[in-house]
Amino acid sequence: MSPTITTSSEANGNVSAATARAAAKAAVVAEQTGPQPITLAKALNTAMADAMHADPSVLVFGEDVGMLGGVFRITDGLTKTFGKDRCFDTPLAESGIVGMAVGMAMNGMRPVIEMQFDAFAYPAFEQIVSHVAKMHNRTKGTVKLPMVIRVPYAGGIGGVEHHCDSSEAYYAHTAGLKVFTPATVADGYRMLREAIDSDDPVMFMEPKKLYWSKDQVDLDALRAEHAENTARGTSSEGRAAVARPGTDATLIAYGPSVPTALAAAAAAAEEGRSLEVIDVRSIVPFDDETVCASVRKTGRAVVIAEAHGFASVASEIVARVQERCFHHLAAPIRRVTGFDVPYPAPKLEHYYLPGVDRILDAVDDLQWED
Amino acid sequence: MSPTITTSSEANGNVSAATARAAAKAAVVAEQTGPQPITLAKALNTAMADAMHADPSVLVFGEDVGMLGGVFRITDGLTKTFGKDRCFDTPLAESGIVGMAVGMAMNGMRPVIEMQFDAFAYPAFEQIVSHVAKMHNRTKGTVKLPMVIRVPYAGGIGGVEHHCDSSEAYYAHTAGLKVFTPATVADGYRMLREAIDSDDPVMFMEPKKLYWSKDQVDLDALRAEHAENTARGTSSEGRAAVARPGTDATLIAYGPSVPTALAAAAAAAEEGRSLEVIDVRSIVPFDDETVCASVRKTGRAVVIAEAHGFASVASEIVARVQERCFHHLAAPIRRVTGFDVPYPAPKLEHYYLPGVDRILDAVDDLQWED
Amino acid sequence: MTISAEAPEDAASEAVRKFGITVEDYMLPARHQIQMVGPDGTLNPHTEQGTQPGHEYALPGDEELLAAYEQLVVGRRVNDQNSALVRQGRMAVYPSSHGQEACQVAAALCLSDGDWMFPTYRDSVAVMARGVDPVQTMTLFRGDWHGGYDPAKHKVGIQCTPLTTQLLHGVGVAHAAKLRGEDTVVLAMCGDGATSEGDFHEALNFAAVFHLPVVFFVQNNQYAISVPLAHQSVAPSLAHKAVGYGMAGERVDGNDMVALLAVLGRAVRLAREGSGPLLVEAHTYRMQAHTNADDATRYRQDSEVAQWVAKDPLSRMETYLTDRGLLDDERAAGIAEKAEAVATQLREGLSEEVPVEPQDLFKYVFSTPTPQLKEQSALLADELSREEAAK
Amino acid sequence: MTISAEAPEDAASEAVRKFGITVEDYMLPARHQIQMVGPDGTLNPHTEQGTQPGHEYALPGDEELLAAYEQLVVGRRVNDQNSALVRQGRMAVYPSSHGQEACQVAAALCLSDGDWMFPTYRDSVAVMARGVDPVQTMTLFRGDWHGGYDPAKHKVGIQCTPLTTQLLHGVGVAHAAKLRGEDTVVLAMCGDGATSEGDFHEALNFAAVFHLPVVFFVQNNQYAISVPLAHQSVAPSLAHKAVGYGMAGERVDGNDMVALLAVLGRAVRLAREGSGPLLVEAHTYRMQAHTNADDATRYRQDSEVAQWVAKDPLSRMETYLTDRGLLDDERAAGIAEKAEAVATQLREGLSEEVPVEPQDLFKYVFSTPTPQLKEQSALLADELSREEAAK
Ligand SMILES: Cc1ncc(C[n+]2csc(CCOP(=O)(O)OP(=O)(O)O)c2C)c(N)n1
Ligand SMILES: Cc1ncc(C[n+]2csc(CCOP(=O)(O)OP(=O)(O)O)c2C)c(N)n1
Ligand SMILES: [Mg+2]
Ligand SMILES: [Mg+2]
Repeated sequence: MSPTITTSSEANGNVSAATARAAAKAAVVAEQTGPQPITLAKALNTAMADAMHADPSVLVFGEDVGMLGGVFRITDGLTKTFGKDRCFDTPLAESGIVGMAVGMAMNGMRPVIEMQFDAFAYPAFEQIVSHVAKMHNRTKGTVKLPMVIRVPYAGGIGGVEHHCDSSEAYYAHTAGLKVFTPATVADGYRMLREAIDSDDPVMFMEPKKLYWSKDQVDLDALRAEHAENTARGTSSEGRAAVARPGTDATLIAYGPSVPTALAAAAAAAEEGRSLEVIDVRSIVPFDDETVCASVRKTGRAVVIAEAHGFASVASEIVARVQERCFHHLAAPIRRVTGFDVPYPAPKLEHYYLPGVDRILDAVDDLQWED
Repeated sequence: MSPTITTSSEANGNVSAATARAAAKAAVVAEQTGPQPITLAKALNTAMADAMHADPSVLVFGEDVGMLGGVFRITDGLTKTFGKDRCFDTPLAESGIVGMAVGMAMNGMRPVIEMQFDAFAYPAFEQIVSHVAKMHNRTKGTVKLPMVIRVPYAGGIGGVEHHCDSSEAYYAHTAGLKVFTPATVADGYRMLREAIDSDDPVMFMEPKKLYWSKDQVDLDALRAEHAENTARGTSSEGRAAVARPGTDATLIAYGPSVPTALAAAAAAAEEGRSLEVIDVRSIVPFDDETVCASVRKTGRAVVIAEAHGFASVASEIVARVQERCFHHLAAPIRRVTGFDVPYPAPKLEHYYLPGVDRILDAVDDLQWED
Repeated sequence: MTISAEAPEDAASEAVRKFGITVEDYMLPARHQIQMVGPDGTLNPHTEQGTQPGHEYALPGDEELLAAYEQLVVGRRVNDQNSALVRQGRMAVYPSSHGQEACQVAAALCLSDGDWMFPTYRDSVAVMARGVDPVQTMTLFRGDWHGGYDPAKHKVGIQCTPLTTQLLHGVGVAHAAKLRGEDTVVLAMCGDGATSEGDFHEALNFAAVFHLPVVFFVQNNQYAISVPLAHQSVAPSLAHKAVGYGMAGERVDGNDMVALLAVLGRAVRLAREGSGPLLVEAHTYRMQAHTNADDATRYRQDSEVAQWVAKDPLSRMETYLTDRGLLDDERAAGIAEKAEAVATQLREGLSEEVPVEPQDLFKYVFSTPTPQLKEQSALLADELSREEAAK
Repeated sequence: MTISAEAPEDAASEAVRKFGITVEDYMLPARHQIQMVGPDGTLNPHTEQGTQPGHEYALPGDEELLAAYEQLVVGRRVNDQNSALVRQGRMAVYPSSHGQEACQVAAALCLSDGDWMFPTYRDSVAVMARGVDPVQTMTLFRGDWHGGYDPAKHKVGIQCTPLTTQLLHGVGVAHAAKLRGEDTVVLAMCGDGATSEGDFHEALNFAAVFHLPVVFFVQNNQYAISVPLAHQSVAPSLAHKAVGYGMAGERVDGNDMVALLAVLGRAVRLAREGSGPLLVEAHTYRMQAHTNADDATRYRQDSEVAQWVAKDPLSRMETYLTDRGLLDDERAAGIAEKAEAVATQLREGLSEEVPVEPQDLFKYVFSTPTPQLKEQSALLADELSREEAAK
C-alpha cells in the first residue's frame, strides 16, 4: 500500500478534501505498477485506502480494525495512514457499530464497517433489517444511507463454531439491502470500491477462505477502470460474470464456491464435458440476464452455494431460473449446497462443504441422453 | 376457558404435578362441549392453558403477557389461572427473553415465549440462530431445548412499520429450528400443543390477521385427539394438509395466505377451473410427499406467500418441487409473493399483499392448452 | 481533534476538579429529583429544589418560561385533537403524550437550530415543537407512509418504533458532527421500558467512550404498555444507569416545566462544552392508555391515575406564571388561539383524503430501482391498468 | 415463592438496614479493589485490604487455600501444555488463561455441587477445575465437535463464543431452579470487552428484576483481543455497572487467589441467601496473545506485559503459603506431580486420533431427523460408500 502518510495533524484534524485528494494522487504514483501477485485481502485493503484517499467522508470502524488491522488484517495500516478519526476501534458491540454507522451515514459520512465474523453480525440484525434496509424507503429517499457492512463469511478455514456461517440469505431476503460477494482478487478491489461509492447500503460478503488466495492483478489498471467508470457513470454493479465459458451445462456459483465450481468445470472438461461457470457476484441486485442466457444456451444447470440449502439464495436462483428458462431446461435444476445442519466442527467441515465431486455427481444427474 | 382456578397458594408455590393434573381434569369437565364458533386467538390460548395444566414445567413469558394478556390477548387469563410464576412479564428485552428461555429449557422447563411482533424478534436473532437452533446439536443431544417462540407475523392488519414483517424465511433457513404456522383455528390448538410437546425448539409463526377469524371447532375433540396422539406417539407434526382438493393446478400456501388461496380456488371454480390448495402447515420439517403428490397430479403449481419473494420459503418450495416433479410439470411454477420492498404503510399494503386476483393471474399464466 | 478513548480529560475527572466532588457524586444523580415548581404551582425554596454540589440549576428566564408555556398549551391541544381524530377514524393510531407535555416541550426547546433530536413514536408533540409541520408529523400514524418529514431538513429523526435503536443513530450523528468539528448536540429520547433493551446499553457506552455530545433523555412515565417500572428495573432510579458508563445522570420532575428547562438546558450546555454525554431521567406519567388500541383498565387503577392529575404540568405552569404576573387573561387567550390554530390545521389536514401512489412501493427502496423491482413495478402497473379497464 | 418485581425486600434496602450504609454504598464497589495478599506474597494489614463497611471479607481457611493452590498449579500447567499442543499442531486453537489462573480456580471453587457455571472460550481451566475431564474439555479447540461434555451432568455450560449470550442462559438456569425452590447459584462469566454487548445489560437486568441468585464474574484482563479497556468503557470500574441494575458490585485483585476466594465466596453465599445477583470484577491481565493466532506485539508493549509478571498469581500464592508454613517442598512436589499427571492426560488424549463420524452431522440437529435430513444423510452415505468402493 501507499507509503504516503498524511501528517498526524492532518490525519487527526478535520479532514480536508484537498489534502485527501493530494494524498490519493501521491499514493497512486508511489504504488508499483503492472500485474502483481496480490491477495484478496490486499485488494480489499487497497480499495478502502483508495476510497479514503478519494473521499474524506469515508470512515472505517469496527472491532480490532485499528492498531491490529482486523483479525484478518483487511484494515491493516489504515489507522496509521489516515489517523484514528478515520479508522478506529469501537467498543465490542455489533448493534452499536451498525447503529452508530446509520447515524453517521445520516449525517454526511460513508462508513465502511467490519463485522468480525459472520455469526457476530447477528446482534446487529435488528439495526440491519429495521433501519439499514429501510431508512431510504422510510424517508422517500430524502435520507440516503451510503454505508458498507463488510462480513467475512462462510467456512473452509477450520474455524470453531460461529466462525463459519454463510449468512447471505438473511440479508438477500431483506428488501432494501444490496448484497455483493467477490470471488476474485480483482473483484475484491472493484466491487468494494463500487460498494463504497453506492448511495445505498451494501452487505459486502467476503469469502474468508479466499482472503489469502492470489491472482495476478494490476491495481493501477483497476484504479484507472474505476476512475473511468466514475467519469462515465458506469460500473460492474449488479452484473454476473462468465467465469468460464462452456456449452453443456451451467454451474451457477458465488463467493467461496466459485473456485470450487471452476475446479469442477476443469475436471469435467477432462471427461469431455464442457461446463460454463457463472460467478453471480451481486446477489442483490441479481443479474437474471447473464444467468438465463447461459442456461438457455446449455439447457442444464447446477446451483452451488455453501449455505444451508433450505430457503436460501440457491433456492432463489433455482426458482427464478425455472420461472424464466423452463422450456429450455432438459433436466431439473440441481442444487449442491451445504446440508441443513449447523456448520460443523473443523474435522467434519469437509463433509459439509460442496466439493468438486459432489458438483460432478450433480452434473451427472442432469439426465444426459448420451 | 376453564373457570377452574388453582388457589393462589398453589399457583404461586412450587408447582405440583398432581395439582396441575387435577386442575386439567377439572378444566376439561368444566368446558362446554361440541363444536363452537371459536377464534384462532382462543384456540391458541386454550392450547397454552391445557399444556400448562398438563405439565407444570410449561411456562409462559414475554412482554405484556401477564396482566394484559398480551397485546393480542393470546395469553389472556393465564396469569390469573396459573399464577405469576408460570405466566409473567419480563423486562422489555427480546434477546433477554429468548436467552433466559434457553437457560430455563436447559434446566427442566418448557418455556413458551411471546415476541410481541415479528420485527421485535430481531433483537433476539443471535440467541435464536446461535443458541436456540444449535444447542441440541452442539451437545450431541445431551441438552434438549424444548421451547416455543411464538411470533405474531405478517400483515393485513393496517399496522404501522415494523408490525407486519413476514420473518419466517430467516428461521426456516436456520438449521436446527422447526417452523410451524397454523392457518386454521383447529390447527392453532393442535399445532401449538405439538410445538409445546416437541423436545426441539419451534418457531411458532402466528398469522396475526387470522387471530380473530372464527371456525366451528370442538375443543374437546381436539383435546381427545391430542391425548390419543400422545398415547400412540403419533402427531400431525411435519404434515401438510390438502385444504381443498382439485385437479387442474395446485396452490401451495401457508399461514395468512391459506384463506386467500382458498378464496382464489373458489373463484376459479366458478370459472370452471379446479384448483387444489395445499396448506403447508409445517415449513420445517417440510412435507414433500403431500406437496409433490398434488403437483404430480395437477402438473401445475403456484406458490403463495406474503413475505418478500427473494430467497424466501416460496423460493424453496419452487426449487424443491421442480427438483422432484420436473417431468410432471406442464408449466413453470409461479410464485405470488410480497414484492421485494419493505412492508408498506397501511394505506398501501393492499397493493403489496398477494390477493385473489394476483393468484388467478398467475394461474392463468400456467400455459394452459385450452 | 481526536476522538478516542484517551480523551485528554474526561468529564468525570474534570467535574471532580471543578466542583470538588467525588467521581461518584458527579455520575450519580442528585439524591432527589430536581423540582423547582411544586404541583401547586409555587416555586420551591432553593434548598428544596433537590440540587446539590455539582448539580446546581439556575431558574430559566421569563421569556423562556412563557415560550415554553405556549408550547405546553399547544402540545396538550395536539394530544387531545389527535386522540379525537383517532376516535373519528381519521387516523389509525396515536400514542398520546397527554401528561408528558412538559417533557415534550423541554426536549424541543433545549436544542439549538443545528442540534438533532431522535424521538420515539410517543414524541409527536416534541417533533412539532421543534418545528416540523403538524400534518406531516402525523403521516406515520395516519398510515400514508412510514415518515412524513425530511429528517435532515428538520434535524429530527423519524419517530422510531423499534425501541432504543434510534439512540445509536443519535450517537452516530453526534460522532459525525464531532469529526467535522461542528458543535452539534444530539438529544436522544426513549421511555422507561426501553432502557431494558441492549441498544440502550450500547448507545450510552458508545457515546461515553467516544465522548460525544449526546443528551439521553428518558421519559419515565411509569409504564411500558402494561408493565410497570418495578418490572423493568430495581435500580434506585433510571438515572443511576449513567454510572455504569462513567457518565453523569440526573433526575428531574417531568411534570415541572421549569425544572425540565433548567436540567435539560444545563445538560445540553455541558454536552456542547465538551463534557461528553449525559443521562436525564424525567419522572412523569402516561395519563392515557399506551395507544387508543390499549385498555389500561386491565393493569392499573383509576385511583393511581387520579393522583397524577394533581401533578399536571399545564395547570402547574399556569398557576406559577400567573402568580408571577407573567401570564394574564389576554396573553392566555392569545396562546389558546395559537393552539386552536394548530388543532384546526390537524383537523383539516387529516380530513383531506391524500391519494396514495401504488408505484411509491418501488420508488424509494434504493436510489435506483433494481431490475427486479422494475419488473415487479411493471407487474403491479399492469394489474392496476387492467383493473382500471375493467371498471 | 413468588418471583416478581415486587419482591418483599430487595437486596439493596436489606443491606442498607443491615449494614447501616446508603443504597449507593451497597451497590458501588468498595473504593479500592479488594486485595488480601500483595504481589510480594505478604498478607496486607486488614485496613489495607480495601474493604469498607458493608463490604467486609474474612480470610479463607487453610484447607481452602491449599486446595486452591493445587488447582492453580494444575491450571498453569494446563495452559502451558495446551499452548504447546497447539504449537505442535495437535490442537487448532487455544485461548490461554495464563496469568488469570487465580480467577479460573476461584470461579470453580466458590461453587457447590448443585451450582452451575457458564464459562467462555477462555475458561477451560475453570471448567476442568470444576471437574470436567480435561480431554473432553478440549474437544471444541481440537475441532472434533462444538462441545465435548454434557452440560447438565457437570452443571457447566459449553464454553461460549458469542460474547455474553451465555450470561442469559445462566439467568434462565437460575430462574428455573428458583421456581422449583432449589438453592442453586449460577456463576456467569465474561470478559471486560464483553461487558459492552447488549446481552450483558439484559442479563444483569433480568437477574436483578427477578432477584435471581446469579454471580456475574467479569475477568477484566485489560484487553479484548487488541482493544484495551479504555476503548470499552470510561466508567471508574466495570464493577460500577452494577449500580444501574440496583445490584451490588465489587472489584477484586484478580491475581490474588486469597482475595478472590473471599470475594467470590461471599458473593455466592449472599446470592444463595437471597440477596439477588451480584457483579464481581477481577482485575487481571492476559499475559499471552488472545489466542495462538493473534499477534499481541501489534498493539501492546512488552514492558506492559513485564509489569504484570511481577503480579503473577502463582508465585504470590506460593510465597504466601510457604511463609505461612502451609506449603513445604514435599507438598509442592506432590502438587507438581498432580499437575504433571493432568498434562500427561492432555498430551496423550490429544495425540490419539479420534476418528470422526460423518453421519454425526445429521444425528443431533433434532431429536429425530427430519425427512430432509434423512435424505441428505443418505446422499452423504452414498457418496462415501462410492468413494470407499473406488479406493
Ligand atoms: C424492540 C421492540 N420491542 C417491543 C416493542 C413493542 N412496544 C412498543 S412500545 C412498548 C413499550 C415501551 O415502553 P416505554 O419505553 O416505557 O415507552 P412509552 O410507551 O411508555 O412511552 C413496547 C413493548 C417495540 N416497539 N420494539
Ligand atoms: C458477539 C461477538 N462478537 C465478536 C466476537 C469476536 N471476539 C472473540 S473474543 C473477542 C474479545 C473478547 O474480549 P473479552 O471479553 O475482554 O474477553 P477475553 O478474550 O479478554 O477473555 C472478540 C471480539 C465474538 N466472539 N462474539
Ligand atoms: Mg413508559
Ligand atoms: Mg479481556
